[in-house]
Amino acid sequence: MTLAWTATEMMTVVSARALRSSDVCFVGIGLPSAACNLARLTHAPGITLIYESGTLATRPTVLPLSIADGELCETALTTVSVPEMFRYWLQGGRITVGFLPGAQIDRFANLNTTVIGSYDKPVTRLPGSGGAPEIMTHCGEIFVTMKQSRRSFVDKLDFITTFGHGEGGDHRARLGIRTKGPTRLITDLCVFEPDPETKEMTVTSLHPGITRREVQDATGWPVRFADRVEDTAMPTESELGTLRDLHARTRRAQGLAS
Amino acid sequence: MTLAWTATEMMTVVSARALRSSDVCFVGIGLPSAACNLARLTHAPGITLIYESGTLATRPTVLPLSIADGELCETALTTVSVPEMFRYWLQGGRITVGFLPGAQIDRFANLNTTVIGSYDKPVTRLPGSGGAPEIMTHCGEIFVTMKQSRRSFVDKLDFITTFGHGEGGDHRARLGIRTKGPTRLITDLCVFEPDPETKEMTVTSLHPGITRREVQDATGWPVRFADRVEDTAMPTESELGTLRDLHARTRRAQGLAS
Amino acid sequence: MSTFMSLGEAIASAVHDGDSVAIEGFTHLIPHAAAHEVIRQRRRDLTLVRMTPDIVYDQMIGMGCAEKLVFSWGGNPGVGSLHRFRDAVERGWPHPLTLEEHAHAAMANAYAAGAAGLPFALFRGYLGVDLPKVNPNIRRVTCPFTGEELAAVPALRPDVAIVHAQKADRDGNVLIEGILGVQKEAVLAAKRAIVTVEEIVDDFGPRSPNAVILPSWTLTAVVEVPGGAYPSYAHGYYDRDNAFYLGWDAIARDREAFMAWMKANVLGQGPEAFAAHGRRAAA
Amino acid sequence: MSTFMSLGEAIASAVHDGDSVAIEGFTHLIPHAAAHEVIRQRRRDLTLVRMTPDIVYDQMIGMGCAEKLVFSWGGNPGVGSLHRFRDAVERGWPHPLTLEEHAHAAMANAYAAGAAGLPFALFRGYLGVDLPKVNPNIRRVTCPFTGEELAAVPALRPDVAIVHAQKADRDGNVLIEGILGVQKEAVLAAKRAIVTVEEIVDDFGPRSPNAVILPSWTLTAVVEVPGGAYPSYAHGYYDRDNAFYLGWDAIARDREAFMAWMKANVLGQGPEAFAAHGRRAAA
Repeated sequence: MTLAWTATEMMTVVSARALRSSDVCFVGIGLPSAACNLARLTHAPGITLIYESGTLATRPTVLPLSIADGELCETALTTVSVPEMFRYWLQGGRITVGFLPGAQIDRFANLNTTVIGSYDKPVTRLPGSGGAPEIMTHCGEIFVTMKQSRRSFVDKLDFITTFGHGEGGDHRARLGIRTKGPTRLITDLCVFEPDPETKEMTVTSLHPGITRREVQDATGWPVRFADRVEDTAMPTESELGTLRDLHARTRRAQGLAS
Repeated sequence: MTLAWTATEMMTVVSARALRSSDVCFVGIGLPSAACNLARLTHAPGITLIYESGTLATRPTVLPLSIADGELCETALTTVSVPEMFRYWLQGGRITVGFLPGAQIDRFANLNTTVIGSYDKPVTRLPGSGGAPEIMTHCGEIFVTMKQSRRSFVDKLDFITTFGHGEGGDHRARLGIRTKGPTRLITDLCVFEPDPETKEMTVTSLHPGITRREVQDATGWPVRFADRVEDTAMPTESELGTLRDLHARTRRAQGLAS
Repeated sequence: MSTFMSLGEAIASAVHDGDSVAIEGFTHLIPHAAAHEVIRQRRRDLTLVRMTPDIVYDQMIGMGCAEKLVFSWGGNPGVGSLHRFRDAVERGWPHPLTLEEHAHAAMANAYAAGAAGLPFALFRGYLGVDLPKVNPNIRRVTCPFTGEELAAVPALRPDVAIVHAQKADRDGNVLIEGILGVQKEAVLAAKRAIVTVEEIVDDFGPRSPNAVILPSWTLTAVVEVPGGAYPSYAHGYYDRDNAFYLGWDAIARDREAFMAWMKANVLGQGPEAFAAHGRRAAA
Repeated sequence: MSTFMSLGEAIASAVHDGDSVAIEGFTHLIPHAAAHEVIRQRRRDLTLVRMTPDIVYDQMIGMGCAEKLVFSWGGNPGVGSLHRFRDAVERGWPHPLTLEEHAHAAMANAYAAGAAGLPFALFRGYLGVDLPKVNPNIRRVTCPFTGEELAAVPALRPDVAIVHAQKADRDGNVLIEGILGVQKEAVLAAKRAIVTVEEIVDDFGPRSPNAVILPSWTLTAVVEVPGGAYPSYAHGYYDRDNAFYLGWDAIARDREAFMAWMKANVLGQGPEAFAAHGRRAAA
């Protein structure tokens, strides 16, 4: 079988499908932004998109390059200050789902976006926390999207930037966190969901043509598979078409080759 | 000598004179509002007027009946929310002078606007604190305006709603308050200022035709007079004319008999 | 997600006996029509929350709706006392009223803390005053960096917030302009929120990119009630009826005059009576 | 009270070696022209404060202006790393950079606390993460009502804030529209504030009654610098030059390419070079 889509398109489509029209979504730049807008343009027309730059209920016609492109503000219901965004909207508990990426992730979906190596003498200095620690705490649930590799799916994080399920089990509850945390980890190979008890991220769906062995080879810990692993449905023509149109519009708007 | 002005006009004019064009003034309704706008229309055209309803740099053409009449918003530079007003503008230390009234005052210019009698079984329930406690703490200095009587100028307050100079001396500093507190108490009879050491309110100026005896008779504590007591200058024709025009405009705008 | 409904339905479904209810408005946009509907529906044992209880709370207290008042300044703005409030506090008529009393800074910060999902509000205040002696909900926290003691009050989290605004669009988003008070914070702090509006429009049209808008998904019910803020005012629609406020003093001073006025103007009326005041301003 | 002056005068009088400087902007309205003037005037040992250090801070770090960085996300938005920032942290070039690192929620609340005159900011956050282990300015306070432990960080009180906005009026008041970021809070939190604007107008004209305006008496200097936010953007004036951000990656990767670019485009230029980008948008 010939793959008629890229790994990134697969991740985007699967992410989009997880969203509901009733969701109020805290959108990050890049793949999450593409997924959220794909959902809005397909099965979830009523979805409310919020970017941390303060834009409430925005409906961009092209994807923003940055978290605060003019397009986001011009198509928003309104735009609030960043302190208000973090206080009244995020911490206030008004967001149902947030998207987060990571440079490193562990089996409990804790994330590192701070340093590779030691904090004081890093091999690679990454951008840092941004909004992630509190997005993870305050959104109703979190979808994490990352491409899999042994470099990024690690047994132990170099730095816990963002607390997912911690050490697993009831760790979130013990810290007084009442939201669900990471409920899906969507990769280029498969979908993980937390085990109901241990909270270890467990493969529940394999993308078309992907084997368990390929998932394990790209993961730095012994991967757990659910008792029943689904086959991820292939991207539909409509999903791929809408997504590609969105990217083409975006490239044209940015003055880049289409 | 025939008094060509009312006691309220005298208080208003004296209050207005105490304001500078560079002041940023937190304005209360009633006499303070009249005084601040009189100052703006006479010697202090650059004065910045702020009402606790959120109106910044407002220039009403008529006096508001309430703290949030439409006129205040329509003539303001902009209008912010009440939480922002109390946080960024008042507590933020951006106001140079505030006006406060009281139902009762003591010799250290502490104020009561809560109850006459006991708190649990009041003889008279007054409106309460409003913004006064924090206005008194956060403005650079405070002018108190009240008509004098033994009922209101009392030896001991029934309730300390608003802390002026407390028990006097360095009491404000001991509580960590860095602003000056009440620097003038302007009444229908005279002007009090705090003694530099004890902070007891001390008469520094007598209004035209008023005797020390009259001041003492209207005060519930033994009044201290400064070593040198000035004669308050009479209201000028210009001051009275401007003030009366302002009140006449206000009455016409409210649909009341001029 | 907000739902358009009648005022009667909105109050019946969202306001229950014993609820804490914040009917807010800082002189501007006070939801008189909605408060009258609460009175007509005979709600009891309410905890009324408001920075500046004025005529509508005087009416609700006088009609026996309130068991408790959480407030920071209770008066008829620019006029004087609230006589029904005083009668309840001073003489227990129609029944005693429990007070939880604050200063404005505390209430404003407490609403903001509620909107922000925090358990308490932090501010510099209540120094040297007596209110902390009679209100156990005023406490202190110490700054972990400077050692300074600051004031703390619990976040306000009313069961219901009721506010009035200028416009809703067809999706149930609400635009509010002018003197904003603590309305946005009250709505975001409350479990349920009812907004009455002057008019429902297809689209808000050209506006500031930073317009103050309450998105539909923060609201429980949106009700079109033209004139619903009268005798307070709606910026861009109608002015404050200052004469009404001056006249209220005499009505509220006397229990019988008050009851007669309430019968004639509230119990025997509906929200449509406000429409006469809801004219659109020329500007 | 703000004073109109040239950019050179404003920076010379308000920004001193060793100051803490917040040059803010959340992708929108980033004061590139003002930052370049700070570089040209060879300021040293600055503590740079910003939620989202991007290209201008990369430039200032690379040119040796900064001794310390207080930040919560350092990257080229939508593109990738800040190579000058990484070079300073990973290899100490041109000299080591001290970091005080936070999350966005902490920085946003810390600016708001600074604007509000509070010694610290309170929020629910930093749960279960490693940042408190490397930043002693992250502490805990206990809610005196519920016992919940909340995060506390010191208020931000920079010596100078520098922001860019759309318009100033003749009195030196400044109007800012669109994505607001933390600019208002940064200005109100700072001891001194410089604002560059696209244009000075006689009067702001018709506007929302709740327009976001920084009154003149909160500002130290107002400077007209058309295009001064380029390659970021000014809502209503010009768009973001995304291609510049993409192109910066290659320039900043290489120390020599970086230095050559800075000589040609910053050291050898003045603020007037930005005017070409400052066209008024058709809308």
